Amino acid sequence: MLGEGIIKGMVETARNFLGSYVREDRLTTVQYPEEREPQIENARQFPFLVYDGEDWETGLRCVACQICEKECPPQCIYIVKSKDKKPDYKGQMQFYPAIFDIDLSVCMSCQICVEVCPFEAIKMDTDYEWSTPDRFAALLVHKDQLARPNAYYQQLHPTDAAASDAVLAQERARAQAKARAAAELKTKAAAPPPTS
Amino acid sequence: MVTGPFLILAALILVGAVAAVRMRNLVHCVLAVAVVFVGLAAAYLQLGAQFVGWAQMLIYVGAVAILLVFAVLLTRGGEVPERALFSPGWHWGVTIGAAVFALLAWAIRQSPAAHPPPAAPVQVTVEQIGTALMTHDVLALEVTGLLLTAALIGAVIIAMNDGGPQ
Amino acid sequence: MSGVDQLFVQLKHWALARCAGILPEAWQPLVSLLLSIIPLLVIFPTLFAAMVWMERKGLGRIQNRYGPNRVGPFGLLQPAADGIKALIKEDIVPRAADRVVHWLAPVLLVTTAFTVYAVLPFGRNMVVVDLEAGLLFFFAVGTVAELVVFMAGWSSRNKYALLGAMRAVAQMISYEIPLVLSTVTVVMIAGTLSLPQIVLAQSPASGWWPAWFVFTPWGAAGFVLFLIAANAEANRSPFDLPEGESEIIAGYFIEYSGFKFALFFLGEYLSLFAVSALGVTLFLGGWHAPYVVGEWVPSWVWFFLKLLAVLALFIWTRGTLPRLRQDQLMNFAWKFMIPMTLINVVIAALWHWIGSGPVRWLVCSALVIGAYSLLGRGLMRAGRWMPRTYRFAE
Amino acid sequence: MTPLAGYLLLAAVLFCIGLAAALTRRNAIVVLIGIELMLNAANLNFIAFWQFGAHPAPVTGIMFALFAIGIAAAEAAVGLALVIAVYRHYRTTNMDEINELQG
Repeated sequence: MLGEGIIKGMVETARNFLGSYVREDRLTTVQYPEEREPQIENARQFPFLVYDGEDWETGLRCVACQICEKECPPQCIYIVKSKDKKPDYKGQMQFYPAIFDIDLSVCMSCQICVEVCPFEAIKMDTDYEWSTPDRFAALLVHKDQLARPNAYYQQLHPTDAAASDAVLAQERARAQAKARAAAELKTKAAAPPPTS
Repeated sequence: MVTGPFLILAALILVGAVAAVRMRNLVHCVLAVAVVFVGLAAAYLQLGAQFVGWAQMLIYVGAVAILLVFAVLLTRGGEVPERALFSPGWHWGVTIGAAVFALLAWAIRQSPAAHPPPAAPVQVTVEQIGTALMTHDVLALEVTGLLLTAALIGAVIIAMNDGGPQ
Repeated sequence: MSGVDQLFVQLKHWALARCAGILPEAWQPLVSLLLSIIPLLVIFPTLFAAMVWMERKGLGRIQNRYGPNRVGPFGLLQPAADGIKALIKEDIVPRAADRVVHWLAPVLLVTTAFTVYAVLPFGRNMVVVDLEAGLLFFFAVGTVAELVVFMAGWSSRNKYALLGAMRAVAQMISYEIPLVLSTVTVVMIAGTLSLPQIVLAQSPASGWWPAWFVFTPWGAAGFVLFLIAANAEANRSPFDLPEGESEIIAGYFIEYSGFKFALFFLGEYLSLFAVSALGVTLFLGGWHAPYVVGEWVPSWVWFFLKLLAVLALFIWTRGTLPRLRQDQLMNFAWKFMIPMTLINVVIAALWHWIGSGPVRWLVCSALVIGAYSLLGRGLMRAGRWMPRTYRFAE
Repeated sequence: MTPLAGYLLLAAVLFCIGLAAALTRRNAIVVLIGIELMLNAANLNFIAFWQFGAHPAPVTGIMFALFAIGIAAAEAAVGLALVIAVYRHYRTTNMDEINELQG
């Protein structure tokens, strides 16, 4: 009969309307600034730089190899390599970025920089509240704003962080084993033959 | 004695009428003629014919003006024509119009019927009109209804697309 | 009781008496008219603001969200914020537009929307002018809106605006006929075109059945038909094809911005209120209570309560029904609404002719239900309103 | 000048404007507008005579005007349908170009 569907629909909307006053699940809106939906683990917004230890300036993993700068599709990364070197987490002497800038207004959150980084130095952040009245200077973030401790990364993406920590630990172990072997070889070479 | 409201209304009607026949853009013509219709409805109200006034408004502004608008748009009249607005023999038309007006004005001046002694204004209620429509003029009403139905069907058939729904 | 009921009438008389000392005698009718009009000019824009708030809140709840709740407590100041925004926005007129007509359209729309309030009775003795042909006046002035909509659409020189205007005009003409025909039944039974008289014809009797026209078979059918036609006349969902945002952006007021856009908005809502008030007057007993017992509540309270109920119904349908297609719209008007209203006129005549008694209830109810089911079945078959099957989608 | 004469003169001017439009304009729709103006002028005369002149019954003039309005609506509908049909056929609404009957 004509009008049956209309009445059915009206009943449904009436249930929605009245139900929204008594049942929480009839309201799907999250009142944003006061409450937020929890982010899923794989969420990604903009990149940040990981550092180990307490001090971000000495602990920064980035060695200014500039692979990410070259790979970045919208070319939002700008790196200037340092003149001097400092030891990295393996104790190896490496360059470090004198300037490391990311233009967030250009970044498209593609994560390619993360994929290409051989040093586990750049990762994706989940922070999305970057609204600002100044869309040029305020969205051009520098090294000091980008640096985050490894603990932050571990908290953000536990699975990925564990994997990357494992890789680094393996690297470090291999480097240490190598160093130990080299040292042994050296001491062996340096020490005079016992028989002679 | 001619009163101020009448003069204002007359001016509105005449300006509207002249605009309706002189404007280049056909849509402007239709809007101007709608002004004439509204002015005439006001004139009927002024004359005490309330029912006719509102009927005029309902039928002319609500139906005829809209019909004109549709006709203008369906015949692509919304674009301003490049060529002359008036026929080659336009001065003949103007002459005939002027002559008819001269005749009518002379008749109005001469005829005693146009200058009746002041009488008490008539008042007619809607009920009287309804009663008259249903008793004395019922034949005319029926014939008008038949005519309107015939016109409706005829207009639909004339305007129907040739190769349309068959 | 009568003190509160006639509060505004007495207030007006008091003000008029104060003015009489200052102003010359000839101005008396003019001042009286002004004193009647000014409250309308205050109340209905306020109701517009309240309605916008109610509508947004209600639609929100229907769609499982909160609606505006940021500006003021419960978002109550949202209409004020919207108004200020509309006022300070830039007023853009397209270069190719017909400036005079473009400017005239919103002004005329609001003016005509306000004009129809002149004949609506808002309470006992509360009507600006008691015209003998009040109902005819209402429709006569209301038709100007069609021309205004066309003016707005055509003068914008925009294809969407013109399309929207032509859709609106075609729709308003098609639904004007059932709108008028559904009110004809009331005129037949009440025997008058004057709206206060129609309200008086529905004064509560002593019996247990209210005397409102909606509580009769023809009245119930007429009220539903009237509401549907009014909905279409007001270009509201599900009949909002002329301003379908997803199809022709905003229809005939696409090229309007700032305050002119707000005027269009205001005009649309004012005509919605007017047509709702007309429905209340014709079918829901106007300012009358259903029973004599309820008459102690002031008449204007009754009227505005009923008006709000009808408006809530409009919001509810808007939140429920999706937009029709153009052919469905026209099919519905010409194959269902107009035959149904014509049959309803015959039913009302039968009701009058049979006289009182249970026989007329039986006959008229059977006729209404029979006509409805027959026409409904025909429409569903002819209009192919069966559940749709999709060829390329699963 | 009596009020009746004023209204009659107004109607006469309106009638002549309509007549001149019907005779001179090239566009068929404006010709129809002219005819409508002439009909309206006649209606104004009916109402004016009803109000000021002598009449047999109180509602005669009103009846005339009402029926004239109804018939004018029918005339407009058929006339505009004809204009549209002619436009479909000749792709023009210019009356001077539609001269097939002249042979």
